[in-house]
Amino acid sequence: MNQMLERHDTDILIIGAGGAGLFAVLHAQKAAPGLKVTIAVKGLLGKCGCTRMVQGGYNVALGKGDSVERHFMDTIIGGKWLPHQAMAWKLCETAVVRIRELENEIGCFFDRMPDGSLHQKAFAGQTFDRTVHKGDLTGIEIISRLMEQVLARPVERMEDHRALALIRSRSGDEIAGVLFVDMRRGVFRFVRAKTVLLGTGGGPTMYRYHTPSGDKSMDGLAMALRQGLPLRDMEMVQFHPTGLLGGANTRMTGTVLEEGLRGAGGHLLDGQGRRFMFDYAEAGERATRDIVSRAIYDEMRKGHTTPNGGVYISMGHLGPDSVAQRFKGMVRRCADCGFDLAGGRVEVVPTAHYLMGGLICDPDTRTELPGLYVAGEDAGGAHGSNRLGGNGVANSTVYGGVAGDIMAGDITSRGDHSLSRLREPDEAAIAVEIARARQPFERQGGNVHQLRLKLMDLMWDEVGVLRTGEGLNRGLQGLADLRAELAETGLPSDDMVFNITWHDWMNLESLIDMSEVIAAAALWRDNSRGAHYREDFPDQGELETSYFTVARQDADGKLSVSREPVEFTIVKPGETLLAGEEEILVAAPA
Amino acid sequence: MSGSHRRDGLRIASMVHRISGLALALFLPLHFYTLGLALNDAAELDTFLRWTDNPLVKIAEAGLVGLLSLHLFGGLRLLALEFLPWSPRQKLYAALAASASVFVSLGFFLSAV
Amino acid sequence: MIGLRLYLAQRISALVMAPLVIGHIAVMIYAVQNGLSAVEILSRTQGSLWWGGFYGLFVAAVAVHAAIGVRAIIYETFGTHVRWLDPLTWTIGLGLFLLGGRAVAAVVL
Amino acid sequence: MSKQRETELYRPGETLAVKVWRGNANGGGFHAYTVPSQESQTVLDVVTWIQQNAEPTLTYRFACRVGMCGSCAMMVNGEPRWTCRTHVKKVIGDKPLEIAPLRNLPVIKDLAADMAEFFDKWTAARGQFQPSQSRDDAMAAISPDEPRRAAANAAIECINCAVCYAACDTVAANPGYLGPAALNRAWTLQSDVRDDAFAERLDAVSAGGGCFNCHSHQSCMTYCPNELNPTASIAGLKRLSAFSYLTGGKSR
Ligand SMILES: Cc1cc2nc3c(=O)[nH]c(=O)nc-3n(C[C@H](O)[C@H](O)[C@H](O)COP(=O)(O)OP(=O)(O)OC[C@H]3O[C@@H](n4cnc5c(N)ncnc54)[C@H](O)[C@@H]3O)c2cc1C
Ligand code: HEM
Ligand code: SF4
Ligand code: F3S
Ligand code: FES
Repeated sequence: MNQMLERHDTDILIIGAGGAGLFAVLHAQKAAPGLKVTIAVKGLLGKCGCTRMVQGGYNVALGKGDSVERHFMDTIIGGKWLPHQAMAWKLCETAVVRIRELENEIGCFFDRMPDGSLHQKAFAGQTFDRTVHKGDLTGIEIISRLMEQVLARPVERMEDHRALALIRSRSGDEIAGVLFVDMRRGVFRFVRAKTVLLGTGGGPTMYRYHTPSGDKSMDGLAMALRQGLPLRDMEMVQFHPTGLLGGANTRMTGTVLEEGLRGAGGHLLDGQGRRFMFDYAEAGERATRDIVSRAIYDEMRKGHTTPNGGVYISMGHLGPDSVAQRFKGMVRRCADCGFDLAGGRVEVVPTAHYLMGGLICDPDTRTELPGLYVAGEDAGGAHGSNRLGGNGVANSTVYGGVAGDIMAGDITSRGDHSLSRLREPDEAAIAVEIARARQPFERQGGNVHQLRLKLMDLMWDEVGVLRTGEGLNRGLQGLADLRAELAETGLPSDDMVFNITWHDWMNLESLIDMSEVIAAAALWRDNSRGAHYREDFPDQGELETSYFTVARQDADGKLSVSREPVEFTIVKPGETLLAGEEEILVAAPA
Repeated sequence: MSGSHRRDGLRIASMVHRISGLALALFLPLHFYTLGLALNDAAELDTFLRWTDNPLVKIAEAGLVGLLSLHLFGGLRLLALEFLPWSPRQKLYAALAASASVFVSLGFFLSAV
Repeated sequence: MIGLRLYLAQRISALVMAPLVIGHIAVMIYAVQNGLSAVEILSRTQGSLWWGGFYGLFVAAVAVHAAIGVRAIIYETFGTHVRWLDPLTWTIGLGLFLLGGRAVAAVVL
Repeated sequence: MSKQRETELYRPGETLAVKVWRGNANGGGFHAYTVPSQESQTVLDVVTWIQQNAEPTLTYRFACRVGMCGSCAMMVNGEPRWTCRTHVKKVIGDKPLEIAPLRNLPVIKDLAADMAEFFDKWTAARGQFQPSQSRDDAMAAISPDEPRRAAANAAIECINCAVCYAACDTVAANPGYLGPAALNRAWTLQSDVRDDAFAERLDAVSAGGGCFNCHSHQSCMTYCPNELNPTASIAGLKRLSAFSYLTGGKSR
């Protein structure tokens, strides 16, 4: 088997080309121009991942009455006191620099006011209008500009390369490199690196309805889990209330219909055309994401559904022309796919959007495993139990940059660690991982796609928007069955060259692994916080004794979950940094 | 690329421009040659011109004038497109160029017969 | 392959030709009404500085314009090696210029 | 196609005849499939159905599913399109639906084209911002109505899907030509007052394969799914370079 393995070396290896990965490349290169930087990505550089799909925008406190403290407090309160406070602080503080970097150095141009100053819009859950944006296509602007910068630099690109496994050094004390498959050629490649960044961007695509891009299947976290590394807050899956529902057989299903539709006065109607949101919240359709998602999910469970099993969003009463003008992009998108958003009703469902949980790291992005770093949606902590709209892309760009600086620094500083040299890998581990990836070729029959549908239904029904202990246990049992079924499922062709169905198989494997972690963590949290709602424990629990869940896999592959207390290092429940706001306003740091 | 793609009006306009330009370029040496005949002997030119009295040749000549004006008006459209502020009415202009050329060559043909 | 200079030369020569072509077509329509004859043509043009200038400029412009135009077509149709392209353009341009010049001389001198 | 024909030919619940190009750099051909037709179905869904249910080794690209990433472009009945945003009823005809890899790019396998040269040209057109300021400076105050900014804004929402690149006959005939997308991006940068590489970029876009090769065919603007107008952007570049040359700015 080893003759099929190519070997390659680099200094800094970055996995993933979203906001986190691309920023890491640019910062690493700038911090240590002499080092070789390699970026590997499952698709094409700049054309996959979720950062590109950012619509709403980018949260950053830019003065004029806003402050880093205020942004921080919004983040903590939005995250229901679960965020890692030092990480949340660094996020808010560094975003101020990062946005200027994006504008002045990378070349993004965000929307302006008529006087030429930046336009910042309101976004749910925030006490200040601080969301910088480029129309409702902010992510395209950010990723296209970052992509161009990376393409123009002497950076090694490994596109259509899927990371399969993190490989430790012989001693097992550090990371030695990463095993990939070159998807185009169907060849395994082991890349040694002094430092490795995990930037594969989470992405809860194991739900029947989900928003993230098709390449995302939580591979990064699955790889980390297999190395015994700790994942936190994994029960925290954010659902967006209005995903498009076009039936089971279209990829359009699950994609986001923007939040502004509800804000502008759109109605949510059940299958009979009845407005139901006021049964659940005084604010009606304008209630927050989590409340609306739960209400819709509840209606759906009661069977008050539309033909495809969701509810309707209806905008027509606002005047089709005015809707078509205000929501041009959304209306066009719906029209392209055969739906009349401006005048008619469009079916919607809550849809899995973002994973707050992730790999545990320090505010410098270092993980427990020397040489391994993590940034973006793969990193846990900054958002706690809920992410503010607009904090996602801020998080990936801020921490991607931090990671680039730190990784370069850790290689060049001759400090106490040994990251300045390449390490020999554990060859046995490489062989095991290759065998694992080749498993499906050893078997016959089965349909990967049908299994994926089963997984998505199971997760939606048992580990979804509203959870119970019983349901979660059923979910765990179902996952075990699915795992067994997957192990029996093979591929009809043993051609490894650009074999999408093989990758579907591996995606499914990652997703089953991570689904189990989500379900197990959800079972451990016996209260309801932020995105996590237990019908059998509807209480949010005492804030002062807030804990977060930590999941780990031991050497035998057994999963265990524990709780750790949240450390209120900056602000405690009941306190605020904003007392006497006017006096203590700290100018945004330069 | 197969058929439907080529049916777009603007794409036809560019094909027409190219073909007319090429046809003109091929015709020119002939045109210059016959005029050059006058250098030796006006009579020779006349023999040629009498040949052109043939109605078929008249039609062909009108076609040639049509090509020239097609290329001219099409060329003017392109020059305007490249050097003047953008106007979204390109298909209209292309159609205008085509119809103007029809008029010109009809005009030529009618005066010739 | 068309660069800046060729592009400019082609567009400028086109601009120069636009009024000339209109003029030429107008004269043709007028002249052809009574049937074309060598005498008729020559009586108009012979010894006329004005017509000499008119057709002289026309020939110069068309030589430049058509040579560059045909060059583009040849390049894009046959993918001809760039090395051949320059001599080819010159040949077409000079050829047209000489032939045209001869014609102008014939009808004007 | 007329609405009437559309309703005649588009019959959800029945089946759809589809031909998909399969092969690799060494060649290939069309294979026929029968796909269930449904109410909500894009061309990408058709391709997906085939891969998931009939031809597991079929290769294609997609990511965002909503017209943001520009990965899913293919030739549909001979025209370049973003398949995730093309409803089947828009392209259905009396002949089988014909799906092939994007034109003007090398094919890797089946429907997946190799986009390397497309992005190489993007870089060669100097399609990246050159900063004149750093993160330590304040952000430039630029009104959206300022004419140069308005010009940049009109052309900026490109998703680098290469649909225009596939539509352009000049790209097909002239392999060195940078193509509409790269030049369109260069134009937005020439219109960006914050950029510091105006002269270098002007050189880059007026050199060998640059903007002067464009014959204003306008297929790029006809097919751009985002309704951008690369033709106008390229014309802008032609004017900029020509003007700069005539006024002694530079030559090449
Ligand atoms: C539809 C949508 C709208 C959103 N809107 C907003 C918003 O308005 N504001 C906001 O702040 N946030 C928003 N978010 C969230 C935001 O997109 C994410 O928080 C953020 O972009 C994550 O960045 P990232 O770099 O961590 O991951 P991504 O951008 O997802 O990048 C992950 C990268 O890793 C690659 N990868 C994955 N697996 C592998 C593997 N095995 N091997 C190699 N490479 C791999 C992927 O291909 C991709 O390139 C939105 C998300 C979605 C889906
Ligand atoms: C008798 C005279 C003419 C001849 C023989 C001629 C020939 C040609 C040829 C061969 C081409 C190349 C076509 C192509 O690349 O597809 C061309 C292009 C062009 N012509 Fe002419 N032409 C003539 C007159 C004119 C006139 C009078 C105008 C304008 C007003 C004009 C405007 C243009 C333009 C703008 C192009 C460039 C199109 C492109 O980018 O390819 N031409 N011409
Ligand atoms: S200009 Fe339009 S067609 Fe061309 S790459 Fe950009 S978005 Fe696609
Ligand atoms: S189609 Fe091609 S020729 Fe120019 S106008 Fe567009 S790039
Ligand atoms: S899949 Fe992203 S544009 Fe179609």
